[in-house]
Amino acid sequence: MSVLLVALLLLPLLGAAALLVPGPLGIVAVRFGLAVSGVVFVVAVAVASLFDYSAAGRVQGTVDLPWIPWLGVRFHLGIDGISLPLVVLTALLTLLCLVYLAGHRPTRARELVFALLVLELGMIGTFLSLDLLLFFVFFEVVLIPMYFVIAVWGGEGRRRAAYKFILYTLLGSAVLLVGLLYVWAQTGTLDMVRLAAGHPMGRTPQILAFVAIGLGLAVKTPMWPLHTWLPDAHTEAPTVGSVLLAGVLLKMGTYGFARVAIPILPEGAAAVAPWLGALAVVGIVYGALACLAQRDLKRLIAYSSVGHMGFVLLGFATLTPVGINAALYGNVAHGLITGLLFFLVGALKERYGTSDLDRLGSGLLGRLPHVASLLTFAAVASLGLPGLAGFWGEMLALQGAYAPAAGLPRGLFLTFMVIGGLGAVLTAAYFLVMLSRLTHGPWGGPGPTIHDATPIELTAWVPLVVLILVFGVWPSALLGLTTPAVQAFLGVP
Amino acid sequence: MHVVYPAVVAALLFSIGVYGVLARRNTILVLMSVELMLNAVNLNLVAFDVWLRDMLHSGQVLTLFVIVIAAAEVGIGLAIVLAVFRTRKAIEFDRLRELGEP
Amino acid sequence: MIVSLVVVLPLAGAVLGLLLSRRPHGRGPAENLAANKRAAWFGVLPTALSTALIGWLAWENTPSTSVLTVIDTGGIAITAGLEVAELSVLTAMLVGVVALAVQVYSVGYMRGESRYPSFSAFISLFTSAMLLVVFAADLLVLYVGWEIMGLCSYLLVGHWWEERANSRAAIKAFLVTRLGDVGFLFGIFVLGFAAGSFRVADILVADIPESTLVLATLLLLAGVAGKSAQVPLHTWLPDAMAGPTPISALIHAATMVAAGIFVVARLYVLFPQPTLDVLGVAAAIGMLGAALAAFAQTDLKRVLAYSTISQLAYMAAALAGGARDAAVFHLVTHGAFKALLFLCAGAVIHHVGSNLLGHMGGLRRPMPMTFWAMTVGYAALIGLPPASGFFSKDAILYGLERSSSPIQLLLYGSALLTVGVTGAYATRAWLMTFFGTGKIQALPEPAPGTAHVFDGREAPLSMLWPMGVLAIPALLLGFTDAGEFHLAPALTALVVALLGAAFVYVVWRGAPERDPARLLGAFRDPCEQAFYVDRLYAVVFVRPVLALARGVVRTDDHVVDGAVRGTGRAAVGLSGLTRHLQNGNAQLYVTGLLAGVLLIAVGAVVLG
Amino acid sequence: MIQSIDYWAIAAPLILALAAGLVLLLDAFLPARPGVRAALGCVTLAALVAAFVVVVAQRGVRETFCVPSIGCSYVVDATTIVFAGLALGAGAVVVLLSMAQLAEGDIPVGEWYFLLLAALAGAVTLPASRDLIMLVVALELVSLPVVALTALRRYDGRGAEAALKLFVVSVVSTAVMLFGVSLLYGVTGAVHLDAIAAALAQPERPGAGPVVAVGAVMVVAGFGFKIAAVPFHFWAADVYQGAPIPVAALLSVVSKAAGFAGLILLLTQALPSESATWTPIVAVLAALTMTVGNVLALRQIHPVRLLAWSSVAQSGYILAPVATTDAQAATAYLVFYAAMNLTAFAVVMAVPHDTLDGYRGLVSARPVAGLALAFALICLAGLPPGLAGLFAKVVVFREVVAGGLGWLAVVMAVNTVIGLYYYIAWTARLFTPADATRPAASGPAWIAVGVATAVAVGFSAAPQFVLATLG
Repeated sequence: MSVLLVALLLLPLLGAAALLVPGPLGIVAVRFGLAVSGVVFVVAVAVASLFDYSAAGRVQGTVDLPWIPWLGVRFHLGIDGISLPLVVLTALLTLLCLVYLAGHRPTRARELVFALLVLELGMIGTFLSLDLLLFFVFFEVVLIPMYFVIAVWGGEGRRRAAYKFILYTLLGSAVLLVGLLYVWAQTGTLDMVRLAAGHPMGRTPQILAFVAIGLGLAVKTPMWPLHTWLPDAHTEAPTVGSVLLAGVLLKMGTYGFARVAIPILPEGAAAVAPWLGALAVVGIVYGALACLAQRDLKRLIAYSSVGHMGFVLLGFATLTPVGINAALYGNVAHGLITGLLFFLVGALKERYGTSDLDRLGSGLLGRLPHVASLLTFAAVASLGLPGLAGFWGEMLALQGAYAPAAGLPRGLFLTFMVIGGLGAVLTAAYFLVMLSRLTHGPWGGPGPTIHDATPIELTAWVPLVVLILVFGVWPSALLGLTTPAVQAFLGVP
Repeated sequence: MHVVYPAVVAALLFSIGVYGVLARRNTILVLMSVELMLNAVNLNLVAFDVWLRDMLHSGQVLTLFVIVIAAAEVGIGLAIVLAVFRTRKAIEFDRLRELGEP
Repeated sequence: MIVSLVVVLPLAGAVLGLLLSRRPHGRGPAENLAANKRAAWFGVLPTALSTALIGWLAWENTPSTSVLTVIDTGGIAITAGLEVAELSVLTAMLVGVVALAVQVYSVGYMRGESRYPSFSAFISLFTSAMLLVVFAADLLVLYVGWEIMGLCSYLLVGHWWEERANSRAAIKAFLVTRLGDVGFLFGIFVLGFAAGSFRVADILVADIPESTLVLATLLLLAGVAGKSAQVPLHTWLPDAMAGPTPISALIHAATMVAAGIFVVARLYVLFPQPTLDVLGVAAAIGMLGAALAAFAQTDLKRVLAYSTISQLAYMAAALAGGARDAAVFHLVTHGAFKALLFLCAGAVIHHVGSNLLGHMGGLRRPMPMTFWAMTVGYAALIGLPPASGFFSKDAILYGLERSSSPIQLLLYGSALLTVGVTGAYATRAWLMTFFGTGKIQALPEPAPGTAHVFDGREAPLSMLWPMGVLAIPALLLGFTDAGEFHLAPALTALVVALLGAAFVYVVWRGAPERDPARLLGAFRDPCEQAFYVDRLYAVVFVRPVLALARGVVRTDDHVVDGAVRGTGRAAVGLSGLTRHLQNGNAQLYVTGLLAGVLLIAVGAVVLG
Repeated sequence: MIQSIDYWAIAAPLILALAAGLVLLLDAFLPARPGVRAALGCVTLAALVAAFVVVVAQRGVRETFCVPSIGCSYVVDATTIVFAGLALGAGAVVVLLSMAQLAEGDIPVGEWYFLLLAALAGAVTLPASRDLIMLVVALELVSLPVVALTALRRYDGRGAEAALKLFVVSVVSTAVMLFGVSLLYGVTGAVHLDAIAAALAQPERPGAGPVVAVGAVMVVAGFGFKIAAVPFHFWAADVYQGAPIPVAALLSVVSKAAGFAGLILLLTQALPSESATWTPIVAVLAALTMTVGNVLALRQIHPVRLLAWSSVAQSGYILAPVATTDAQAATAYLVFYAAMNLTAFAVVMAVPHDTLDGYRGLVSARPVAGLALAFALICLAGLPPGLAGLFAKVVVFREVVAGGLGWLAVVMAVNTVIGLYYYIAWTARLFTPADATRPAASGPAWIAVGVATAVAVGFSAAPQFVLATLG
């Protein structure tokens, strides 16, 4: 198992390195990338199959090699119930992105595939690492490739958006580094597993560390006041960039809460939870309202991510097994649904050259029946319809908020629950308004020959649809994985 | 004689040197005031050496080195002033602004 | 085992209808026809099978529960299971019959429509969701079915989405019910955490303190009000008439709107008196207001929609008064005859090509079958003796007369008044449709939003059969529950109803071509606008939210984003400032240097 | 009493000094043909390599020029080896760069290599000196030749102006430093660093506190000028732009390393008892240096000027851990910084342009130079593909956070973001597609680029070897 984990990291690295070598690979870059990400996905599935589901709480397949003794950094990898779904999600989304690319001749394909493979390396590394600094290194590996994906292949205002993205996220990760090193200065060890087991830090250092680490992760999640980089980054990013940015990069922030912040700093988490909950709930309503008045489709979906991540953070703020399960479930569900949404919107943008709602016209169901019906399916899944993946994340988060952990103010969390519920209604409102403005309405008969979804696009999208349905109908697929791990670090029987 | 007298004289000499560096426009005069500062240091060192009755006389040893350093600096300083004069036909110290911030 | 088959069959039909009906892909007329035929089979067959199975369950009549899995969410577990009880089988039978009737009816109604496959698939999906609600053993599984029904109503009301109004009506329907559902979800949480499990059986038996019960049931009422279009959240139902008539018949007459009443009946033991009073007051107001509104409507379908609101309020009043069985009995009979009325209305609209009563008249002769079916429906609605409505209304009035609830007088009084007004609006609609002079003139090709015109003949056979099938229970259902038939309340109700009907007949007889609604005089317009409740909601809720949304976008751009951009500009500004110190004058550099040394020396001495 | 001299200990500076003399003589007697220029370069390089081998071969602590009761003036220990190795390595790259520079013919070859070797000899002796006199002399030995080097190009107005500025500021700060030394000597009566520390440890001298404080500050000012810390940073941009690029590289790496070595020796060995006074001052200086360096670098268009302000900012990062009295982190960062900065200077030398836009599309036109520069800039910014930069920053952050200077860590975080802006702005230009014609660079510059990049990539791939040598 541990060999497979190392393979998960080595393959993208070797793939990217091979692309760097000037040579014939440039022409078949996309196919080469497809092959590499395919193999990585197969390895991820192999890891999932070899995973011992009965002991999902325990870290499995650990690799523990000394890397920089002077700094005390160890190359410590491992996978458990929390990180397994995210690793498989990352491998899947990267594969689907490259499948999508195979259908579209991107310019400078070699550099784009190089960036995607390095992105995949960074993402999978973040989910696998069990050493604080190794987590930080992989957390930052993602920055440069995503910057170039936005800055080179993006829309008109791409340069400004790319700058804002990389500077904002770097500030976040710099503060995160300060937090991590503060934990290290207090405890003397960088090993997450040992830190999560015993809590040697006092209460106020824990609060300080949680605030620093929380801020760093909140920028990436994004939490409400620190979210302004997301809409710009999404509006300008190319389809593939948006899918990975929304599908996985946001998950690294929330995964940080589940892996680093809450298990290692429980008292800090308990002290800061009400504030985290408040900001999360504001994020839900704020995101929903911002979407209601949005003119651009990609910005709308970016703000919807702010809303959904609000629910995930609310789940974390409750500090109960139900809440954190909800957060992790919402994480994976949001990755699938928003990934599909951005694929569809990207397809629309490539066909019509714009993602502005007014210029896209109406009656899409008549013009592009397949794309429009998939868009309706994704929108409905995103507004949290039961029977689809989005519902369980939100419902369990509200249920967690109804009965938060012992030390937390019950009345406050009840108001969070009510506001979150209203936020869900607003979410339904803006998605339906978007659907009615875009897919419904007159469409004036068969227009110029804009081709509907091509087979390649469908092969990229159908797996996501199937997974959304599977996780909607059969939630214990994921909950069975995360519950033991969450109960393990929350110490709740 | 108490050590404070030479120390005060050295400090005064040093201040005059500093004034010279800041106020004079001609580079050569700036160099001369720097020499003044270095000599103030020598005075200070020798005074402390005598006052401490240092067996190693490190004060005086350092004074010798300072004198050598001062000589070297004057040599290079004047050479550079010559180079500046040859290219710019003027050696006003505060006129040389070509390399300022754009 | 059979019960899970009952639920899964329509779902399978829906999935197959959506995916496989259009093989090979193409939009030409030939492919459309083949696709419609295949979709019809995928729609009708599973529903028929499912109804048959329900029939067998009813005949077998043994309560049983079958649990699929228990989902452990870290907190309170959710049991995905189904439970067969006497009440649920009765309601399921209603759902099955009406759904089958509607599926057959819409084959004819939607002939030649290119999007029929998705239409019939969504109806099957709706049927399976409703059956899931009926047979759910766990409140959260019930909630899942509850929400999927809301989605299906959105998809089906917005079937003719070319017309912006239909799309807006669909959104309104979904959002108002969704608002109610949020309250419903919170109610489930309160109950679940108080009883320690979400299973209905455990909750019914758990001892929960009175105060939490009141809170939980009030929250549940929000969901019920939303789904069953009770007073505060009833505004979406009349607009939902924008959908095709079969949909109105199935969803907005018999099944979905009845789900709310079904849930109250199912958890009736949990409802303490204060909640029932609230329900009673809302029902009383709703009953009378909707009836008056129905009297003033010009559109036939909106008349029936308001009539549904009034009849549902009737059942709610029965529940508030403690007569649970009467309410359930009326639920079933109402489902039957209201679905019948809607199907007949569909046929009439099909015939005339417009929904407005003004365009109808003298249809007695061209459409005899529809005329007799609609007459039976109206008879049941008013409560004339042979029809089932007479018996179920009598049971409710008897229950209300003897109910021990503190607001008994209000309930009984408004019930009697409503019977009178129901008689009035039913007769008015009946007379204006079938009697008086015929007004058939060649109408232009109808806007896509209205039904298609037939050339004067009676509705096709595939539409008449379901009407016939539904007419039978509308007539005979009353006799099945022969039980306690009480002469006194029945007679009073009959007299009041006939009084209302006769009054309208007299007014109509005077001037057949003028609308009897002029009877209301000054009250006509408020009644037609349903007392301006819609406009009130728009002003109080919709417009402020949209304004807030625009405000949020502006602040997000200027304040939050401005702060971020501001830091960037501040950094560049700072660099502009420090630039002046770097103007190339070496003397300035040395001054800076010595000043720095002086500053640090003073700092060191002061600090040290 | 005759002092015994341990020739093995002073072997490295001795080789450099002799080589300097040899080069001067060779230049005098050999005819001025192009072949001779290359030969002199090779001789210098050979001397550097020999000195490097000697330095690396030295194990354990070797002391010489010792006074029996007080202490030794010249001590070679682990940090000295690292600093000397760093200076010699950087010197080798500078020699390669200067071979390309000298090819232009307007610089006298012999004098150039002589001054270069003299400066390197000073840079190697300074980390080993343990008394104030040797410290001062070594510092002057590093500063004056560099001033001369800056002015060596004939008929170059900008070079002369830069040299003059550098000279005046250097001489003034030396004067200030000497005055500080005299005060310290006056108060403690000793010149050896450990003797001074012992003298300052006994608190019996009344009223000596302020004098020691002022003396210490003035001595720190001397080193502050060398590392271009805030109040002493004004000269940096002008001199880097005016001087020839190899000299700018020399200034930004070798003289900075020497400045830090002196500062660390002074603060950690001579004034440990006064740490209560100088730690906050050094912390504030570090914060100011980074901020000013980064902020001013934001608006630069000229590549060398941008690298100048970036090196000022980087010295701010290096200064920060010195404020926590543990200098190993500073040394580690310095080593990484040297490799990254030299790569950047090497590429700027190989592909000279006056504006950043000149570098547009360098990756497509000259892949090796483009990727090397991009890698160096990303390392300087401290982002993952440049692991060397990242771990350097992590080491410094760790020291600052462990030392309890939370506010300084936050200031550093903000500064890394500001810094990232102009690094990424330049890197982005490298990757934008544009096909401007490229002036061809001469051979040695490419070798310099190759060597520097290899060292930087080596540090990124395996940072633990560097950190392990620090012990």
